[in-house]
Amino acid sequence: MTRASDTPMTAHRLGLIAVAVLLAGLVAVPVAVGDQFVYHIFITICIFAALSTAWNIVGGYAGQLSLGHAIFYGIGGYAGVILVNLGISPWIGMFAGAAVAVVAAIVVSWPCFRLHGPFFALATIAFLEVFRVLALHFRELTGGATGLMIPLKIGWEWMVFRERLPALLIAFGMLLVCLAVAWAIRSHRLGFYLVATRERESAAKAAGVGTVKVRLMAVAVSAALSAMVGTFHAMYLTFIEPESMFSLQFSIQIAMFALIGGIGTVWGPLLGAMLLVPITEFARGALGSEAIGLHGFVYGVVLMLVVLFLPNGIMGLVHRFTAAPGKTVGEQAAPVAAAPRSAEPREAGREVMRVEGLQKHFGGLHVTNDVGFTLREGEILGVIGPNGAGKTTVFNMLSGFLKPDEGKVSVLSPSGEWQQPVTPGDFASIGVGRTFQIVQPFAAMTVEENIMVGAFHRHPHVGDAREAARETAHRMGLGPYLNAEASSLTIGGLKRLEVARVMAMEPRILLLDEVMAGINQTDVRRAVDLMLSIRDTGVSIIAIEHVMQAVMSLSDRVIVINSGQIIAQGDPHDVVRDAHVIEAYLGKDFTHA
Amino acid sequence: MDTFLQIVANGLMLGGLFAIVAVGLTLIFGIVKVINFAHGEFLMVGMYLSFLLSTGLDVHPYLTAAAVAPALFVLGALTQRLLIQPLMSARDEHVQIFATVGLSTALMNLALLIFGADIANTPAHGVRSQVMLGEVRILTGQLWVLAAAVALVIGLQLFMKKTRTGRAIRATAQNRAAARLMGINDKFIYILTFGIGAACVGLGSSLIAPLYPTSPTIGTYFVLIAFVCVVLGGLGSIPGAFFGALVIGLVDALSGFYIGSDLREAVVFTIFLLILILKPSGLFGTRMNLSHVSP
Amino acid sequence: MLEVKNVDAGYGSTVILQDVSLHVEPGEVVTIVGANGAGKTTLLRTISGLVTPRTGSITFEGRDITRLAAHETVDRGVTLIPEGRQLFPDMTVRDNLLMGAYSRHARDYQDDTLHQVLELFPRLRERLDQHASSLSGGEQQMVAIARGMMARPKLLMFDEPSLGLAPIIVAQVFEVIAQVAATGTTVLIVEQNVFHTLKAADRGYVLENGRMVLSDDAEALLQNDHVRQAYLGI
Amino acid sequence: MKLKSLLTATAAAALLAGAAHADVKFGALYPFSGGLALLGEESFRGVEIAVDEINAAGGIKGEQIELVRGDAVDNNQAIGEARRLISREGVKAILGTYSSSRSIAASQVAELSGIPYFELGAVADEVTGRDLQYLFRTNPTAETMGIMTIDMIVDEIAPGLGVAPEDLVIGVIHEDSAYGTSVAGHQERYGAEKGLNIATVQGYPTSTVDMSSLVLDLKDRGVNIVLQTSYQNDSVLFLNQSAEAGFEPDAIIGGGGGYSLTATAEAVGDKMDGVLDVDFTQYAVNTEFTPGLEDFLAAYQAKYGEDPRSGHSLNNYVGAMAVLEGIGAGEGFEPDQIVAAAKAIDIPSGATAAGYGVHFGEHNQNDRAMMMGMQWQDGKLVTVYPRDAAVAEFQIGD
Repeated sequence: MTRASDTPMTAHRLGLIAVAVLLAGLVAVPVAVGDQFVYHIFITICIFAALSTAWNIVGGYAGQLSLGHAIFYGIGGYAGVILVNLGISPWIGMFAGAAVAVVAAIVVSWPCFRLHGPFFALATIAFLEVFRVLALHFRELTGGATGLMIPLKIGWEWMVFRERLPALLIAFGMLLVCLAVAWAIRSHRLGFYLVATRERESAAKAAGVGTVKVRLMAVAVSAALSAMVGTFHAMYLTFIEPESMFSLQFSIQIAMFALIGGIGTVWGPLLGAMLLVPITEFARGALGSEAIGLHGFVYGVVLMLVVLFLPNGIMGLVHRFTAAPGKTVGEQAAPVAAAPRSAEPREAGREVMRVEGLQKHFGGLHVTNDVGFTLREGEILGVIGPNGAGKTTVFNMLSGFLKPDEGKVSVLSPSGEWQQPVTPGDFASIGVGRTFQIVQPFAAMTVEENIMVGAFHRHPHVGDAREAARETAHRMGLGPYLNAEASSLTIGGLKRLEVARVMAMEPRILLLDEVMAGINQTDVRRAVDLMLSIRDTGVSIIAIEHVMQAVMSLSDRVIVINSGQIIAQGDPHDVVRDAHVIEAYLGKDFTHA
Repeated sequence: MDTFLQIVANGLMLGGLFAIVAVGLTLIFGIVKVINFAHGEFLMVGMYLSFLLSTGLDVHPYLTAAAVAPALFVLGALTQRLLIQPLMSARDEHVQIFATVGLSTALMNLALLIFGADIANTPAHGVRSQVMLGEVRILTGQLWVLAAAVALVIGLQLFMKKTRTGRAIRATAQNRAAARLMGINDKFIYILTFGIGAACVGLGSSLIAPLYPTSPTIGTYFVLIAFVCVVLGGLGSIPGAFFGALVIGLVDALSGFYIGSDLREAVVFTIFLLILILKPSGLFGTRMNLSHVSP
Repeated sequence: MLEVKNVDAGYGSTVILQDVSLHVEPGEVVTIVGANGAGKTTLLRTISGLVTPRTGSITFEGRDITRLAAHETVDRGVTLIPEGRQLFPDMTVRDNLLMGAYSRHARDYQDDTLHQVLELFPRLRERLDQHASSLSGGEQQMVAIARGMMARPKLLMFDEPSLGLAPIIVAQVFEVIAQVAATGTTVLIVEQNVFHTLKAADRGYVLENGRMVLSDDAEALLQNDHVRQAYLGI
Repeated sequence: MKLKSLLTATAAAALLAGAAHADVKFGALYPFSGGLALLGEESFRGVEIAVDEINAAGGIKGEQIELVRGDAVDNNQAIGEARRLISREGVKAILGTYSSSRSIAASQVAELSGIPYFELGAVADEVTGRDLQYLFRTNPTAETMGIMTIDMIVDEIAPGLGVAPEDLVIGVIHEDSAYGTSVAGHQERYGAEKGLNIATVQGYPTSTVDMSSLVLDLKDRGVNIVLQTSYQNDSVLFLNQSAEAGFEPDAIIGGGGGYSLTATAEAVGDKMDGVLDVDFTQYAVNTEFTPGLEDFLAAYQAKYGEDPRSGHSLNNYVGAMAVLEGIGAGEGFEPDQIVAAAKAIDIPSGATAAGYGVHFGEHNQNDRAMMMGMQWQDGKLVTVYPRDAAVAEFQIGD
């Protein structure tokens, strides 16, 4: 245990030292060499690394492949140059540019969030083309195709210098800012939420993540940073034109540095730019004058080879060599036995959820027909019914994932008022947590991080959330696997992780969708005990189950759904004797068995 | 009125041109589910092949299709086998996009290396002569392109509906796992589809070559427009891509005249964005293949 | 006929099946029962070649099929009717059925097989030109079974054939399975509906948590205490 | 620490290696790769021939000239290469650049470093419009081109057609990059000054595949003189689609680019006949007005084994000759000495191979630079304007 946690710590520290050395080198090398051209290369590295790092917040963390990021870079550049020509310092201009870029980012991204993968990429390309054409068209503002120049006013105030060091320092400073922001996002709640949203949007919603909101925040931050770098680069170039500021080629390049470095990692874009910019420059020098097109050809071929043989980028390679020897997660420990059930008969609590007349149609199919029931505080309500009877559909309506055609779901808020939540976020914040029948782990996160996504709901600070997540993990028997990737768990482990994530939200009403399925008999018994102990803390539970043994011993009441209708409800032992239930659920012949 | 009719005719002809490029793209995009950024470069390669063959052998460029389409089929099949297939299982679908971007860059620069930046002229062999429909003038070459696009769409539809292989392609697109259980070799189907998509653009390039001067960058303009047509028509729908292309051709021609030729691209891409955002299944969309769009 | 020996399998780094063995003899109806997530579907996917086992071997009619791709397994005469039907929604019923006869050994008999299959499912004859997605759940399951039979399988595997169907339809499905078995086709069924499937089967296996825990005659399993308690709720 | 010293050593070695032979170094900054490479390379050849000629004659101030190439493939790269030439190679001045935007970006660097920059080929007004101390331009500009086009209409075309200039309906179309936009802007402005009727000014993307709507628009407006500033692909498209739409203006005047290239003429066939063109001096010109042109052609043939692909090499040659000889006549190679020498250059019109003289006036722009008016006659681009450089008569009207 100590060794396992030691190794990554050391590797982590070594990694930080390596990054610090690399960053120091970005300034030290040009200063030591003292050559203008070397300065230029290193300034270019800083600029690309900064842009790529900013891109990575959207393209990597949020997983939205933007190929139009030059929009924001261009806006920053134009804002800076236009304002300089009006006599306003670029130090102010860059914030103006950032502000405009944030507005543009929200306008561009809001309608595109329904789009994923290639469609999102195409949409961003289209936006970029529109911006470029408009920049060409509105000459009064942008100077049209002939572009805009800045007056050569020298000095810090204008970001224009005769010597190169100040420009390098500014570029380096911007890179540090971008890296710091990227690092801060990744290691705080927003970063967890972004990755969770990228991995499983529905599970993130269920964990109370405002998925649209966090993505918009990511886009806004990324756009603002890109715009600020754009302002500086425009000052450095002293001349801008639509062709180079709103260039698809440039956008692709920014994304490519991140890809080659390691998409979604904090340091990947930096590594990508540090490796590729010098190679590109020298390759251009060596090959560019040999024959027209040779350099571009080699560049294209190298890009294909990198994608084929290094799909996880340099960071993937780094991880392969530094990661602790892969632990195979075999049998997971069972959940710790819960406290014995209190012998006292519990009093039926007050009502906490009212479900009235739910109707839902899919096309011509009537999947939910007039479903209504109530749930009391500290009660376990079992829901059974054949596969396809519509149980999960009901669950989706109880958690905001589906809107009922008719009927309503009311939940008693902690302050004692009846409310009717609408979105998954509403349900989460009023205290309704749910699991999914098909487990939805955030595959790229560790077990601990998975649970933290839930824990953030109550504990906005990383430390507290981590603490809460660990505690929940131990309670759920996941303690030994905190640092394992979620994808390495067995099905049983994943089921428990699913429950742990919801438990970490500290819900008042818990919706469990077949959490017992696929776990062995001993574990079922322990899981039953665990659920009872959860119930005894005052949490109300609605559980869809197939494992009859569990249903019988767990439920205070049982609802049987068949073909979208409630056909029986009441005491579990009475319900299984109900003739309708036996016929519908167990089959007619069952009675003769 | 005459001018208007002429613009409409020009738009339809332009649509035919876009269609013959877009049909292959919609196959690849819709069935293999890969954005092929190198599609424009496939067109460019085809046009250079047409140019070389028709000037070298002194034959009509249309005849070169017999060699160009199979050559492009091989290029497409190799692309799928060597570049896309190894990435099919990659966790991140982004890498496929970058792979095709790399291919596009490499092909474009290869052409620059071999042919230089100068334009190459495929002899027109009479396809630039005109047909008059009333007051409306149309190029015979453009009519042939449109006719070929219609024939291609009908031919592909028949192929997809009536042949065993065509059905296998559709089945693979609709449900890959089930298709494998039917004994369909899905990898082979993808290679085949990519090849057919590339062969379509190969056929197109032989028809386009005598109409337009060939240059290494000719594909870049076509490919973005072709994506617009494909999305407009509904991903993977062959007739959809055709009608999408006609719509875009008309929009392009009309906006070029009534709005201004510098803004026509902006108009086309704005329409594209509206479709993507409001009706991502496309104007003529079927229900299939929208796995990339969440509800 | 089919022999699965000590198979481990899973997805990515997730292990689902551990040391699973089973055998099926010609003409038998064998069932594998177990809870949701026990690994039943993975087992069928492994046999049919959609999942490649990490260790262990699978032989069919004495020939090793452990590492064959799915389409090659179909050629050998092993067909899986997948969970949730998995029809081709935008194709007609006829085209769906014809896809079933895609494999090389079934192609040449396509028309004959279609005729035979339609004898077995007369309802489908009226539906031949409808899109598969327009059918009811029960009809879709019939199409899925018919499509499976179009491959002229020697071994036909069913994954949860009763899933999402009304009880009366479930009964029909099992009748059809019995008819299929009567034609001499060997049948392997995976089901949650333990009672029905054990009634229909000759032998059964119980899969729990990725491991085989029981194997016996179907009758015996129905009387088994563990089975009765865990799966029948009595 | 090790890495740093290693890098320093490598950089120093490179510096030494570069500095080994040459007596005096000049930078040649052109787009050698990427989309502009064809004419970038062509421009560079002119400079190369000029340097060969000067070196053969003993160099300048007794020293041989070495050209160091820099590849200005995009703006950021232009800046980087300018820095490399200045700091690593220690060039005394930079010659370039063909592309206006690269020139603007790179010359800012030179200005800040205090190194003279001689522009020999880029036409945008902004190059000299910035009033830089160390930047000089020998070649004619977009403004020259715009003015010349309009003058040609007023002086030759209108009389040739037998109508008053203000009765002509003029359509200005241009590709939408800096080049087309700025030329078109001057045509519009100067045309209005001359009282011409300019019916429309329209830009379009260079990469366009269809210009039929634009052609119809011109036809609809009754345009009879078309001014097009374009590259190759769009020149071909316009000429083809005009003919196909039955649009037959009385005159088409191209602005350099595609209109000066033989490949364009081959692409459109006899539609090119009679088309006019305003551009840098080309080769079918009255050599009495352009002394040294034949020698240049011979030198070009000898060095590259083919005929020049465009007039870019000639103009860069003329500019480089004037500048380098001017520097040779000056005090030395310090920046201020070079600037002083450049300002002293005074070559009269009709004394260079391009016909125009060299004298840096306001903003350090060569105020004697001029373009030529040309016409495609029988498959050849021949000079027709101004009259003293002409080798053929205007063919206009019937």
